[in-house]
Amino acid sequence: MTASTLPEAALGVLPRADGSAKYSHAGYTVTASVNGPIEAQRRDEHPYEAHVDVIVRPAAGVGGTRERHLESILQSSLTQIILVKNFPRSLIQVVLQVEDTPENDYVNTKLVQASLNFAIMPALFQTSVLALLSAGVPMRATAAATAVAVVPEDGAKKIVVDPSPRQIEIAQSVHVLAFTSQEELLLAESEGDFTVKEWDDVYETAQKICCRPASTKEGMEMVLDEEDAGGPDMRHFLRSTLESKVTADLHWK
Amino acid sequence: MATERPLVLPGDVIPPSLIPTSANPNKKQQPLRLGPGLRHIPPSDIVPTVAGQLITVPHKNSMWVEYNSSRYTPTPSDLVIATISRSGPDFYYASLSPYTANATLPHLSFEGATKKTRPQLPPGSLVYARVTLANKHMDPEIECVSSATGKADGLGPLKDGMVFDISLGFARRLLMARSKEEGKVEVLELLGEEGLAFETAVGRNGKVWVSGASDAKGNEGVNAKTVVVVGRALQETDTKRLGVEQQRKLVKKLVREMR
Amino acid sequence: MPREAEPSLNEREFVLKALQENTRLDGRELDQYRPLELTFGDQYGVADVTLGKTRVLAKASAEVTVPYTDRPLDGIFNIATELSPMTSPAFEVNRPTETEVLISRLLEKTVRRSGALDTESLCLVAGQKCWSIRVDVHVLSHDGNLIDAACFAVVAALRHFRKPDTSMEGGVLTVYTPAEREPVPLSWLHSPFCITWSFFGEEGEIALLDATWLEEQVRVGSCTISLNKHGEICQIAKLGGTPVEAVALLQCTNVALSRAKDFSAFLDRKLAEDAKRRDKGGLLAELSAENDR
Amino acid sequence: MADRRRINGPAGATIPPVFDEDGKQYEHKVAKIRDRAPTAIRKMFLKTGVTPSASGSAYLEYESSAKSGVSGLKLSCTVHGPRSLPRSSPFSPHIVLSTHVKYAPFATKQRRGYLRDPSERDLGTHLETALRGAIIADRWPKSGVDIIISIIEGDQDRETSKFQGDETWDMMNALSGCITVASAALADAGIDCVDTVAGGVAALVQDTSDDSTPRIVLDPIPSEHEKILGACCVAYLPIRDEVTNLWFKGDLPASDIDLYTKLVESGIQASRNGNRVLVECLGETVA
Amino acid sequence: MATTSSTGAPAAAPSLTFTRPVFAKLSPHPYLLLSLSPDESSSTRSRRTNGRAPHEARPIQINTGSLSQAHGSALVRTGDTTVICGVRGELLPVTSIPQFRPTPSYENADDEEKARKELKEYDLLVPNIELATGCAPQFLPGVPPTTLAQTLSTRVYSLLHSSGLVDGRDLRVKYRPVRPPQDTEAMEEDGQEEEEEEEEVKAFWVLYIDLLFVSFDGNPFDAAWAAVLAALRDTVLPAAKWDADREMVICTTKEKGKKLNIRGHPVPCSAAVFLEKADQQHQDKGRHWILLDPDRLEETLCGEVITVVVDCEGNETRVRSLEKQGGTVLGRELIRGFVGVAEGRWKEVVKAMG
Repeated sequence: MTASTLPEAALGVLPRADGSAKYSHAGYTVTASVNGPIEAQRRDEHPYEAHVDVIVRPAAGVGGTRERHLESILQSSLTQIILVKNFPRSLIQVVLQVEDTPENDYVNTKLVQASLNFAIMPALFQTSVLALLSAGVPMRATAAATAVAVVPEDGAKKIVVDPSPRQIEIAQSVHVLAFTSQEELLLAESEGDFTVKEWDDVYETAQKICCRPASTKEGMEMVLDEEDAGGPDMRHFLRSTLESKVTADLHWK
Repeated sequence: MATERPLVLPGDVIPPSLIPTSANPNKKQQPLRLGPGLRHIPPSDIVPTVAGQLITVPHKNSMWVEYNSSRYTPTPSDLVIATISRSGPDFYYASLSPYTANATLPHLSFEGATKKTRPQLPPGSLVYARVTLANKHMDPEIECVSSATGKADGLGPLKDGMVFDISLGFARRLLMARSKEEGKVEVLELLGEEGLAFETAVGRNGKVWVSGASDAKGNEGVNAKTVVVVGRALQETDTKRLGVEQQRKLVKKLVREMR
Repeated sequence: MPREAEPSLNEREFVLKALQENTRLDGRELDQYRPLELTFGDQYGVADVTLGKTRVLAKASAEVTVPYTDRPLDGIFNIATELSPMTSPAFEVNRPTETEVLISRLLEKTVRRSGALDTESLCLVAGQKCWSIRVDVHVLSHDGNLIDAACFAVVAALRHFRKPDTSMEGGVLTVYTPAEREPVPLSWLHSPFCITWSFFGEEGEIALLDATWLEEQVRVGSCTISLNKHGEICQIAKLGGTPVEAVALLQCTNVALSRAKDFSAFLDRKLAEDAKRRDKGGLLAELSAENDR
Repeated sequence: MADRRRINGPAGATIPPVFDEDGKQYEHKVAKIRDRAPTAIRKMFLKTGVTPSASGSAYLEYESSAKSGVSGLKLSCTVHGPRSLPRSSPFSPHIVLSTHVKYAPFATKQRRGYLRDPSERDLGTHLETALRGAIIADRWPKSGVDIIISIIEGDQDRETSKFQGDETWDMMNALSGCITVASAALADAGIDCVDTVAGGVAALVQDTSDDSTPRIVLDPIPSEHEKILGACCVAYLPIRDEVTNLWFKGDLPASDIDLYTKLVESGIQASRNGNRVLVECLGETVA
Repeated sequence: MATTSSTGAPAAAPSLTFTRPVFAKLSPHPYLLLSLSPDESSSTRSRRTNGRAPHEARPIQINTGSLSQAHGSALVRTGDTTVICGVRGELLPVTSIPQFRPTPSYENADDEEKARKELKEYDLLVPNIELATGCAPQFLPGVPPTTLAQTLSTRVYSLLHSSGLVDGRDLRVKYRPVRPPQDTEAMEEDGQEEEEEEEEVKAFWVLYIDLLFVSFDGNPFDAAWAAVLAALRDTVLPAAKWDADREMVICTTKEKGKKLNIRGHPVPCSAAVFLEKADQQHQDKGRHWILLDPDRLEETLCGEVITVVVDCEGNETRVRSLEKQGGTVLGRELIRGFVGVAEGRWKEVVKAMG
């Protein structure tokens, strides 16, 4: 299937969870539920702050070591933006259910795979942030992530945003970066073979996507024009998604 | 309108222009009061912690973020509907929201309660109570009698009837002094006008208790249907985010179905 | 994990009282289902089913593997039901609850043992290679009647699913990637559905369909009937609870049949719509694949 | 079903390499004959404090004999505790020992899984009895101590034990090593013992080289002998002259009645040697 | 919420009366903070509680080949972190690979690339890390692998594949069907030379890479990977050939085994960020220290961690992996700088590897 170029999201899709979000972009579809602050089990009860519990569930097959790794990465990142100190001894639980992943038509998918799939990180990351916002969990800032690949193209090297599985296969290096809305680098994961210079360029691209300065209406159209060039504008996307949610919630105001 | 109540996301920078500086100098400077959804970072930053609309009331010199959520965090003097989960030597342990620590309710904090006369509440009973103590380091405490007056003021065990879950935002609207004007909720009035006899109690923890009017004959039959209609009216108004006009339509429809 | 919240006495009493007046909290008739919705994913074999506030996602997948030694001529077919904390914080990962065990057992009986999927057609090289078909059931939101929803999702996912095409030349098996050959559907024999009745009252005299979570917490017994549109019954499960009149149960079965017919008609329609949608989509995918090369 | 908490590798079973020499092996087995005197035991290297964060720890290594392919036993032991027992567990007037012996996956010829197999559990139980007799248990009521041993390299030959079949002989050597190293670790942890317990192995072997008359040897290496008739592993407290654990296996010719006692005595002798090394090592650390 | 000042200064006062270990146990954060920020008056330089300077790593020792049962092995010791790695090859006949394809769908890719895909597709590399050896009080046996153990295994696995350390062609066991009887000689070759078109792959070596921590004092990944790298470089697989008659792979000790050719020297370098304020929720973070090669205590006190894997063999430093998470201190500049630190570490480790 062809991957959508623009991210789509819906909030509050799970009526019985405190907060929830469904997010799909670049062929990935993820649904997240957030419950909390709720009572923590004794074993992960922390006297001074809330324990953030992240669970990643693959669409097919049972989760394995790879999911545990993704979870630990997300957990350490989300703990940074959630105001955990506000809810001592409690638990904030984020469950991420992968629904759809882009298929690589050139390989038959194996069910159990230990190898890390970087490209899915942004989807997981965005979905959890959206779900947290929809649950109204107090946060220090919002954040957004993106995946970038350096792909060799007739001699030269090309930076590709939201690479397809096929592109990742031939890429020299794959990178995932996440920034807070205060433009701090929150997460950086890279693998492959690259130089500091290349990483710099990647950084630039990612930063442009994650924290483009809040743009006015006409500015926004301009953004849309250069979509293919710079990739989507995550910050604006986040804001507009929340805008609709909040105005709907407060329709009576 | 957006200019008055701008959308804020966690960590956004609030332009100083929006931060009220005490309106009239002749009245002595009162401190800036921050409501929910905001935090103060020394020295002078005020930062939103949730996504919502930033409300500022210059003459009260206060500001907060208006938002809707579904997980209740207890705050003193909130009215809540609690479910008794068990009884200890001196306390009842009551749940305010699922999966959270129980609140404690002293056996004697009921109107005119003594060791002998105190109400015996089996697990699963409902009480209408007020939050007396709530801070993040301790489990909340609630009471069913005003410690000041010693009167119940409508607090206490809730007999019969049914509880319906609603969003915290909607509960707040229902509890507003002028819920019709400020909160834009008319359902209850409308249902009353339709001649339905019922009583309600709204808990800030996203619960509303509805019971058929306890008329002398206690004609149960009528009540059950009535209660269901009231409950559905409330829930649909909440979830479908109905405006006053739609509420009117809804009520008409439901009442028709009922009769 | 925090325990599941029990409904208050008031709720228990009221639900019952209302039912005695043929009134349900959401105003439904006793034998009326909540609105059933079904959407297919971009990939083959992903079915998203909602039943009121209950939501279940089923995903089918295929893998070439080695057949069980005792069944060299059969493929492998599994249904995995694992309730995550997403369903409710009361569920813990890797800690099967009674609900979970119950669902997986009923799905097993209904879909697998009733031979809905022709497992012999999954055999590739006798005793050496076969397809292993797996359906993962994910409960996203739990507001009662998980079984009926889950069963419908599983059947929908399997009928929508396509597995890679294969060929045998000179004892050499080739599994083609989607780029090489269009995947092929499973050989499907019949579509069973679960219809679950819940019973209330001292003698369980009140029976209703598609109970909500609250109703399930209050009911005195339940009975799940699995059958296809031809009225062939795969299994009936009434696991304890208050005894129910045999005659009443017969009545339940009759109603169940008409529901099963509705379900199967609904599913057929949805599959047809999706097929139409894909006809173009498939072509596009092909083209884009060309570009990638 | 595959362990979802580990990386499992290919679905199809993998086969350990098969060598074309196998099978012919038996003939020139006699070539690698025991070059030590029957009463001599291999050199041992013992060191305490290899795991600083543990309450006590020790590392034991047997000198690998001249022949290539024969590896010396390598053991690492950590002791955690004494610490208070979890609330759930019942009251105990004395210290509760929990011993845990695990072969590393690469320790033996056949790759070991990560889950403990029966033989490893046996070793654990033997070790526990051996130590229980040495520890002054009632000095630590309501408390427990964990003794964990990783067998980094088993005392085993690449080719053999397919022929002798039985792995018990190797296990006996492993056990005696476990006892000695654990004893050192306990001392390092400062857990009071009545005496330093050490393990020793003696076996009754039969070799064509010495006109196949059965003879008793200390600290045997199975691969150096054609036939092992019987063997025993003793845990022995030299000062008190007590045996805390005795493990005997095999069948002895009925002809000689006190052969059994001889065997056990030589086992004790082996353990004395082990003990000498132990005390030496501890002496160094104390000094 | 504890204000930042109250966590820092007052707790420092009683430190004079406590012994160091007691102080460390009671309030580790102030303990480390105090030692890192000596008062200006004294001339003492900023030191960690383990006596190291912030950018000082522990010396690393590497011994290889000490295990005789494994085909390759290494023991790595950095400070009080000790890990043993054993590599063992087992054979996987293609017949027992269900999804095996003689001519995979990616013919266009060159043979090397093909081999690389085989490694992944057929799971020929199987690394696992065992922490539950009592190597530290929190790692007792009898429990399933902790999240840490699983994460480490995954990281090793990913780096093994992404760095292309192992040449997949080394793991193939090939066989050339014999047509005329006279070139039986060809059978003897273990299929390393070029005329591969007639040859067919009959089996693969699967490398089980098992890591066992003997002692744990922080920074497990650097030690673990160093062990993997050293062990693989030490690995010699027995000479193996396909026996057509017995339909199986036969190894021999007569011919000398095949040494794996390991590509490059990717070496990881990890650090943790220690914040002056225990409460990280404020924007202004106050001072921070980047602690290279953190020990157990430091790891418990630091949220943000970074690992950079570099290979400086070529004229230009190549970064093979970069992982940074759990904080917002390390921005673009600091990370750039840290790559420089990693280069320094690379020299030390490669030297130790000899």
